[in-house]
Amino acid sequence: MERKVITIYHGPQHPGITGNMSVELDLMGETITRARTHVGYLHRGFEKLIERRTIIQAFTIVCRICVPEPDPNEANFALAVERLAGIEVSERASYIRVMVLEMARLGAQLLWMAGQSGSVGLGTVGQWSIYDRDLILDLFEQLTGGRVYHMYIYPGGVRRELPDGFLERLSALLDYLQKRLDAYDRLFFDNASFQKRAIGVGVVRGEEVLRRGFSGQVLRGCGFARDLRRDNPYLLYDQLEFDIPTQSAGDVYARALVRRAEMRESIRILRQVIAQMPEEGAIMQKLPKHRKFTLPKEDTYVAVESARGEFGYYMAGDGSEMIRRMQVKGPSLIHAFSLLEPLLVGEELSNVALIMNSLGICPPEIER
Amino acid sequence: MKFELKNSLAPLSALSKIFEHPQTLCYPEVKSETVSGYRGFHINDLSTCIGCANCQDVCMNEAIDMIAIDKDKNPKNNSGCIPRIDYGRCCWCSLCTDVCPPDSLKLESECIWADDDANRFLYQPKDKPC
Amino acid sequence: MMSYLEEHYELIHKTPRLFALHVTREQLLDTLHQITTHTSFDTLSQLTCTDWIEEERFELGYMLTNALRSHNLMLKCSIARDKVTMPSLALLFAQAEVMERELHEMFGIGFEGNETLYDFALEGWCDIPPMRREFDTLAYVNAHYDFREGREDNLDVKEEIKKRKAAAKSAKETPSGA
Amino acid sequence: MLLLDLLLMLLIAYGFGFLYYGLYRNLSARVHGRFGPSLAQSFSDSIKLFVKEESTTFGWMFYLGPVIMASGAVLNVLFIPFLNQGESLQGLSSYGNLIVVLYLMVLGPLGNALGVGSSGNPFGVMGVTRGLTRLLALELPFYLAAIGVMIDAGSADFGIIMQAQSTQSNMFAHPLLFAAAFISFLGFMGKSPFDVVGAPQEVYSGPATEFSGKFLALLMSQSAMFSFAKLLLMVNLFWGGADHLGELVAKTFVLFVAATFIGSVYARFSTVQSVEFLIRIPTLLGIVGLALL
Repeated sequence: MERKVITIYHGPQHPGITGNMSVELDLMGETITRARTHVGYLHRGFEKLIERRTIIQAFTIVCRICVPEPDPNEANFALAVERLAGIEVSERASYIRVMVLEMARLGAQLLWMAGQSGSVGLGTVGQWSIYDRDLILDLFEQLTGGRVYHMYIYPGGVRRELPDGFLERLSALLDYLQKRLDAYDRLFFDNASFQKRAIGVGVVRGEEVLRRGFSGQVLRGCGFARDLRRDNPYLLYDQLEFDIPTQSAGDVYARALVRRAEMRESIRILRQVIAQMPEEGAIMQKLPKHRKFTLPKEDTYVAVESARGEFGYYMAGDGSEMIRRMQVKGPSLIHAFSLLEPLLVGEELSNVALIMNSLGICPPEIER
Repeated sequence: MKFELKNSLAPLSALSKIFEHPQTLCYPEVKSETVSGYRGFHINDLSTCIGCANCQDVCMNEAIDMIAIDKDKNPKNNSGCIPRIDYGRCCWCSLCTDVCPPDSLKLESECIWADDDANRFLYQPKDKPC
Repeated sequence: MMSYLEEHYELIHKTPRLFALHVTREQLLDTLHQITTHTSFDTLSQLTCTDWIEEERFELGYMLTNALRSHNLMLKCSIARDKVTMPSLALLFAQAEVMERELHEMFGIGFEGNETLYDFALEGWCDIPPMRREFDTLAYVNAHYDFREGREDNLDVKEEIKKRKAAAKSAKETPSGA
Repeated sequence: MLLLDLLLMLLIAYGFGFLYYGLYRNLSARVHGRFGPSLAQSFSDSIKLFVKEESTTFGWMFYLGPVIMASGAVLNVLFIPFLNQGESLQGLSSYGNLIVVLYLMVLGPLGNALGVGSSGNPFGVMGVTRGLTRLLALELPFYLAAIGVMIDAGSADFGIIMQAQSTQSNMFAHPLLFAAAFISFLGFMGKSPFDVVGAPQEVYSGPATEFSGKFLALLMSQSAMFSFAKLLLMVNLFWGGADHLGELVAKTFVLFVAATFIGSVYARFSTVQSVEFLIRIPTLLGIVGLALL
């Protein structure tokens, strides 16, 4: 019997897609026989724009590369410029950066939780976690003056001093979130209906995954404890204690469990940062010739671990005030193309959003 | 695969939320507290603005125009110009306030402006001492 | 793992965990093959391209990572800007396919053996590849978009200061003359 | 007189249907930690849509879908008596019985399939297919429970079924049958974990994707009235019906709140999983319940 194959576009206007991208699906019934990812609905040409801006002007763009978690971009940009220019950052500024990065990671995980639960129609979790993320954004607002785009981690340090009583408020928020995480366990992670949907779906497995350049929860969900904070430490992560949670099943549920444990680790890191942060110290190393700051003709590569995987920046200076080339590599580029496309084949239409969310695919960083 | 009864019933504990007061704000009636240092609209203290156009130079979005003012409030304003910002282009990075030599240009907490004509979004910063 | 690289190649130590290596276009596949078999640098994590227009060359960077994700090695390969084809790595690394596709679109570099070099982010783009240095973003924007109306009263501050100084001067001169 | 009675029944079903829909939005908002919209919102949505124009057209067959669905819902409301005694609000129940109602419950989805199919929207068709697949699995446990109730009362007539429960309601007399019917009822109400038909993350709004204006309003109204009919059916079959309107409201409300709350804390099953689940657990409960009669 000949069965008819229909082609549909899952996105860019679809509640089940993670941002402005689309997956072209060939369906036989509800089973996917072929998937192709399309991007380009959000291309803003940041890499090109950066080439004709001075370094401090370029700094304000990079946070827009990833909406759910902008700070790894700022950190990457600052780290790359500092490495090229040979600038040392004070210990206090480094601690503040770690704090900002971990707060952003926690916020990004809560946002992921909203997306992941939404993809299985469990809207309650999303409503809760977006509220809890908002509490983190409130703190960001006090610290940086902005809720989503912080533009805070600056080459040479951070832009503003901590407001009065900030660490106490952060500490109180961590206590609150710790309690909330138990509620999320009951409603979401341990929920039998979510387990039924997530276990055994979107399985990534085998030694091969290391060679294919995957990162983040995809690796940790199939048993490889890879985390750049530990493997290739930046800032002060080598002085902080934290575990790298792993799971072995490699499916959507394993990745969810990894993220659940990572939220607790983030809280643990933040508590250490609060305890260890030096009270005095400069937060900013002034850039020489601030507005006409130049980079030598050299290149470098820096990478940080974002909430979804490895974020790498290649940066080349050419002796002028502009950056010759800055190329961004987010985890999504590989995940959305060379992982998602084969992974979707044979799955049901109802699992597309589920898998896509669990891989942490975020189009803005594919088409910077 | 084993699904425990506990995992099937535990989600019902979430229903205790209905006995709590909702967390959201009823927006127009109740507003969230404004934060000092929020990157909202611009204010410019004309008594100290020197019209140096540093803000215009640093703005990567070319959002700032320097326009002439009728009467000089500040004798140190050499050019007789003050900044005006195109809010269709501004990204509120606050670099302009960072590079302002007399610190006259600032951002305030106010941040709401609705209009039906996009061409009206040329913002003259309020003259407020900071 | 480092000893093999030190022995066989001229390794540039950029930082304790980042190395670079210059290869020619012809050596690339062979070198990659040697490195992936003899060392633990067996993952391609990024494919970069820098346009050195004044030197008439593109510099491609093949960023390799080891399985432990602790060290990075960059293979740098310069190619002429006009002779723009490279061998594809799609058979060696599955993820290279999409990276090459992006560079093909943004720089116009051809990759022999990659079957997927169709549109990536742009659609129906007929202009020169946009990430090349000779593509002028500002000119493109000015040709395609308008500035918002009502911004014509923008003044050049330096001119204004000059004018004011001249006015002040003449104002000074006038009373002294009178 | 009968005509006035029928009109009143429809008005009550329409009013309470939308009132419950508004309450649903409020109650689930409370579970979310939000305030939720005012109760008038769902009424004004419906009225607003009725005065709007459609933005798409796919021929008359397409419009027939909501009409058939609406007539199915209206007939359902009319054939189920609202009260277990008296003359008023009995509707056409003397002309039909439980079997007619069970038959009419399937009419809507089938009609909808005809209409949506002609739109050619793959998501609409997928939604309909999902709906029909799930319907097969939903009917099995519900019919088992209904058969049990009929056997117990010795009749398919609503009046007799309700009268038989005057000492002890069927919910306590036959808890297994009630459980089977209740789980299936959750599915009929389109609540999680069985809300596969209009799952937005998968098939947009499913069958409703292409509808707009008056026909969307018709779909909304019929779904509100149909929900009320299903609540009525459950109350009549297992809770002994209601003596007066106040009791009716109380009983349907309790049932409705239970469905809402359960729907807001479980994740959606995939189509296959929901069919599998429905065929396994509630059907098994129904069979055991029947055997125990």
